[in-house]
Formats: sequence, C-alpha cells, structure tokens
Amino acid sequence: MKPLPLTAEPSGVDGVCLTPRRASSWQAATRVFLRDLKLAFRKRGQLIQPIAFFIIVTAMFPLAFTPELTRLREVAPGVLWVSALLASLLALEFLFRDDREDGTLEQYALSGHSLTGLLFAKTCVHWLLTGLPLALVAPLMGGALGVPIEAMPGILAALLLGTVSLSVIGAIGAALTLGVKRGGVLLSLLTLPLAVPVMIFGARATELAIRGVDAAAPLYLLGAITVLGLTLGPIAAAAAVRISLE
Amino acid sequence: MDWKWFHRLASPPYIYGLAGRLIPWFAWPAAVSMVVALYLGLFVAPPDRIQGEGFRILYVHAPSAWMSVMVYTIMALSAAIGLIWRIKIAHAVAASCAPIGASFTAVALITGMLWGKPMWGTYWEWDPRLTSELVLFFLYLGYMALRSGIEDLAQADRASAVLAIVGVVNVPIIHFSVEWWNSLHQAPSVMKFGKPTMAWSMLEPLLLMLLGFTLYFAAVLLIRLRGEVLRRERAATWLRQALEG
Amino acid sequence: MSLGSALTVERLHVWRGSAHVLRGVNFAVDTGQLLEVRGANGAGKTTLIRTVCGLVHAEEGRVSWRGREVHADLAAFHAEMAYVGHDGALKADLTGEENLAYAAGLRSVITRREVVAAVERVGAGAYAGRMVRTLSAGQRRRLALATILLSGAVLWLFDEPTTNLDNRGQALVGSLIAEHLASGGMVVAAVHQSLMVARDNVIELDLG
Amino acid sequence: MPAVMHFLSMGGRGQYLWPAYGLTLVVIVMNVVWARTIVREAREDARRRLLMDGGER
Repeated sequence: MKPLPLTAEPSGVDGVCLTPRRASSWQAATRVFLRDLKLAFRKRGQLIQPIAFFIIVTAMFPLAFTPELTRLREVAPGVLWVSALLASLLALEFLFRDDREDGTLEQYALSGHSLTGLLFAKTCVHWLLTGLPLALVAPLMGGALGVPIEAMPGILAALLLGTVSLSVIGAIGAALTLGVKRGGVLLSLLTLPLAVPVMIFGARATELAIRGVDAAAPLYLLGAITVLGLTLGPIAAAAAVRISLE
Repeated sequence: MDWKWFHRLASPPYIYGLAGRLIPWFAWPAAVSMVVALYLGLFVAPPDRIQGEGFRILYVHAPSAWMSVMVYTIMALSAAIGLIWRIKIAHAVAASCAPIGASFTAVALITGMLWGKPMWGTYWEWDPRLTSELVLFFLYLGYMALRSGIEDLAQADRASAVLAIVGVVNVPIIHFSVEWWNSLHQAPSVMKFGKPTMAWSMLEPLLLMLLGFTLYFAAVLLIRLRGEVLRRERAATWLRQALEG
Repeated sequence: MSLGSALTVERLHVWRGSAHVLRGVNFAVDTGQLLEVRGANGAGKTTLIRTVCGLVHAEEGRVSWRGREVHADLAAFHAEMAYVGHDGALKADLTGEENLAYAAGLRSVITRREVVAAVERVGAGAYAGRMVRTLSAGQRRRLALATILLSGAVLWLFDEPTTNLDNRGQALVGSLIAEHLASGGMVVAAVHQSLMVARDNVIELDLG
Repeated sequence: MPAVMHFLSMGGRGQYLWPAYGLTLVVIVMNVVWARTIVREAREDARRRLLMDGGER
C-alpha cells in the first residue's frame, strides 16, 4: 500500500476503496432529520404525550370554570394557546439533552457542516412531532369549548404559525439549559417571556377567528415573528450548544 | 488586527485599579443630583392639574423604569462584546448589571402600582407599561437563574450572554405587542397629565433624578465589577497585590 | 513532498475554570505518525484533544492544520478530521448499522456495502444488527472504531481508544491505526498505556 | 405644626407616595450594601484560592 499524498483521502478499509464523496450540508441536515424521526418512532409511545397533555389541560378548564359553552367560548383562545405553549415546552427539554449525553451533539459540532443547520433539522422534527399535532388537535378541542365549526380553519392557521415560533424559541431555551443539571423548570422560565408576543398575536387571531371576523392583522404580525424566530433562533441555539460543549 | 492596546486596557489589574479610583467620581455627583432633584421634586415643582400632589411618585417611578431598560441594554451590549471578542471584563460588567437592573425593575413595578392605585382602585392593573415592566422583570430573573444554574463561570458567562442578546432583541417586540394588545382593551394609562408638555419646573427634577440614577448605577456597577473581576482572575501574583492594595 | 508537519500545536495554554490545565504544550504530527498523549488523570489529556478539535477555546497558543490556524476555517479542518470520545456517539435505540449509516452519512455519502465492510473490519458483524442498547461497552467501542473508519478523515483523534477493550480489541486498534498511518493518515490519541503500533513512527507527549 | 402635616399628606396621596420613596431609598441602599458584600466575598475567596495553591498559577 504506497502512502497516498496527503491531499487524497486515504482508503480506510482493506480492499474496499473508500473515496467518500463529501456530504453537503443539506444532505447532512436531512440525515439528522431522518435519524431523529426514526428515533422518535422507535419510542412510539412517547409521541402521544404532548397531545394527551394538551387535551387534559384544555379539558381542565370547563371543570374548573363552567360547563356553559357560551362562557367557555369567551376564554377558549387563551386556554388553547396557553395549553399549546405548555405542551410544546414539555417535549423541548430533551431536544438536545439526549444527544449531548451520548456524544452525538459533539459529532454535529465537529461534522464540518453548519451546526445551525443540523440543530434546525432537529427543531423541525420537534415541530413535526409536537407543534403540528397540537395545531391539528386544537380546533377540535376548541369545539369542546364552544367554538363554532367555521372558526376552526382560523384557529388551525394561527396555531400552525404559532407552534413554529414556539419550537424555535424553545430550542434556544433547550440549548441554553444544557449546562444546567435539572434544566426543565429553568427552560420554561427562559422561554415563556420570549413567547409573550407569540401568545398575544396568536390568541388575538384565534379570538377573531372565533368571532368570524377577519383575523389578517394578528396573523400577519404572528407571521412576522415566526420568520424572525426562524432566522435568528437557530443561530442562537447553535451558539448556545457550542458554549455548552466547551 | 493587533488589539494590544485594548487588551492592556481590558486587563483585569488595570480595570480593578481604575474602577476603584472612579467610584467616588460617580458616587458623589450621583448623591448630589439625587438630593437636589428630591428637593425640587417635592417642594418646588407645582402639583399636576389632574393628579395633584400624587404625581410626584413620577420622580422615583420614571427613573427606575428608565434604569430597568438602560441597564438591560448595557448588560446585553457588554455580553455581546464579551461573547464576540472573548473579553472577560465585558462578561464581568454583564454579571454586575443584572442584579441592579432587576432590583430597579421591581421598584418601577411597585411604584407604578402605588401610583396607579388611587386611579384604578386596585394595586394591579394590566396597564401596558406595567405589563411590559413585568415581562422585563421575568427576563432579568431568567438571566440570573441561568447564570446561577451553570457551575463553570466561563460557561455561565457565555451562555447568559446569548440569553441577554436574545432578550434585548425581544424587549422592543414584547413592548410593541403589549401596547398593541392593550390598545384592544384600552386600560387606563398611569401617566395622564393635565398639559401635553410638562412645565420646566416639573421636568427639571425628573431630568436631574434621571442623571442621578444613571451616575448611581455607574458607581454601584464599578463596585460590583471589582468583585466580578476578582472572581474571574487567575494570575496569583496580581491577585496578591490586589488583596493587599 | 508532504506539506511540512500537517498538525502543529504551539505554546498552548488552556484553563478549565480556575485550573491551569495545559501549560505551554508544543508538538507537531506529520503524515504517517501517531502521537500518544500520556499523563495522570486530570493532567489534561482530554482537554488537549478537545482543544485540538476546536471544541475548547485556548487562551493562548496556536493549533494549525496544513500550516493554517484551524479557527481560520474550522469547517474545512473538521471536514478532514474525526474524533472518537469516551462515549462513542451511538444512539441506544438504533442498531449498530443504523448508527454507522447515520454517523458516517453526516460526513460523506456512503453505501450500505461500505458500512458492512467497516463492520466486518472491526469484527462487529455478529451484533451490528442488534440495538446498541443491548450491547456491551466493548462492543460499542468497536462500533465507534467503525465510524472513524467510515469517516474517511485524514486526522484521527482518540480519547483513550482502548478502554473497555480486551486484548484482541486492543490489537484491532493497533492494526487499524497502523493501516491508517501507512495510507498517509495521522493519529493523535490520549492513552494510558502504549498502543500496539510499531514504535518507529510514534511520538510520545507526557503532560505529567 | 399643620405645615408638616399638610406636606406629609401630599394631597391625600401620602399613603402611596411615601412608601414609593421609602422603597426606592431601601433599594438604593441595598444595592450598595449588596455590591460591597460581593467584593468582600470575592476577596476572601481569592485569598483562599491563593493559600490553596500558593505558587504561580
């Protein structure tokens, strides 16, 4: 085996000429996305938890408040949004923690690809398995709170946008609390103030949808915040992860 | 880019000594301007047409509210400098800012409630300014909780710096969203004044108090900074001199 | 004509909290060489490896790859190196092969055939199909070695590669490294005792 | 001494104004005291660190 000049990739394995083509950042990110998806479906039982939590919390309000649908409709936006926020926070604590403990996060940081992209892929999996189901279930739970059928598309739209923001903002909190042993409560303390604008615009859009009024204004504002979160959030999360790996 | 001069300037021993020398230069002017502002505010300034004498709470509420925002901004700025150029002193400044900012945010909240009570009939009203102040208070709590949650000081510095930067980006957004949210339900605002612009005799004490508070902040920051510098310092020889000095 | 020493570390100073862990470390590793980093527990072996990787920030000193400071283009440096730490970066709920496919797939486009070949090479063929959760530490270590084989990286960095490995496992590590060195690669490894590699192209660095 | 009483009543708002000023004063003093204890603790800790390992670190 003549020594290859430094620039050529050495063949790692006898007989099998490994001249690995470099994976692009996009391929690496989809690889991470698929892996996390497969991992999540290996523990299928846990997939239902955020939705179950959301349903139970929403169901508490009629019990605690009043069975009258007309009055429940009044508070429905707030109930749906607070429950959705808490449900998505639930699954966030372990978004990066598992990977940090088994050394996978380190390999992401050393992969030569943008850590922001890889962590964004993980955040997308979190949204797909938590945010999206919440957005789909919420209109139904809204029905249980006296919300008319016509309002359901509006609620779905608002929550689809809102849960994306919550996932991205929550990812920053999850990354920041990596260095903290029991980071769960701290994660909520860090994330909730940052989620205030999302809550205000989201709940207002839902309220207008319920009243059958055009909810464009709050939806646009919610959209703007979501875009801001999508651009800056992953960068902050990547910085926080690098810091926790030092 | 050779920043040798800057690194000498930002070197702990230099800052430790400089901070010590500067404290009185901020502390005394702060005390003087606060006392003068207090006298003008309580005795000289005329009562407001609508709120009468009660408006004088303004002279402690407004400066505290100003402190809460100013200190957070300075904290985020120094955190960003520390994070980007890896300057320990900047992290020490950010660490010193947080408790001062948080305590004055609490003052702003409570004085705001005391001011609004006669008008609202209750101590707490979801007034836009008070609500923004409350959320800012949570941002401070989050920052300090994160800092104390991470054992390694260098990591706590850098992680809390990211949070401070994310926070400062959100402060205006939160303020706008709260104002927008409030405009829907139109809760009465605290600061209603008889005349559109305040008379100079009413405004002067406020400006003086703002100056006093800002100077006071600088003085307390410099005191705390000396402690934070010591916590981050490792060179034994310099430490020994600092401890004797 | 090789490009001079490919990996050089000059006057490296690193603090961990208030401990001055690395005090002016210097070394150079060239094509075909293995650097064994020795030292008592807490002497900074792991810190040195992680600083070379660019994970830990060095207060003073330079780490340069191919003559250029690594932080100038960290991504390019990371593309040419692979690091195996204590834990081996394997997901417990995936099988060995799945782990390898994903871990190596992060860096390069590889076929299943290459994965199988790597598994065979480290002698993990019997259990590569099982969930990693059910494997012993030694078996996981062999799979971790397979990931570095598949990475196609020039520079290998290990943090105690032979932990949890029996004698045959340690012989495997030695032969893999020997082959890598022969094919123009480089290895830096934090170790407790010498690796089973021909001593002529081994450099030893003792952190005390 | 009606002038003093009049001043203290602050047009009926004294019960809100004086606690506000009092609280502000307390926080101003507290921050100074807190800052000084931080420095004292840091010095003691630094002294302990110095004794612990003595030589050049």
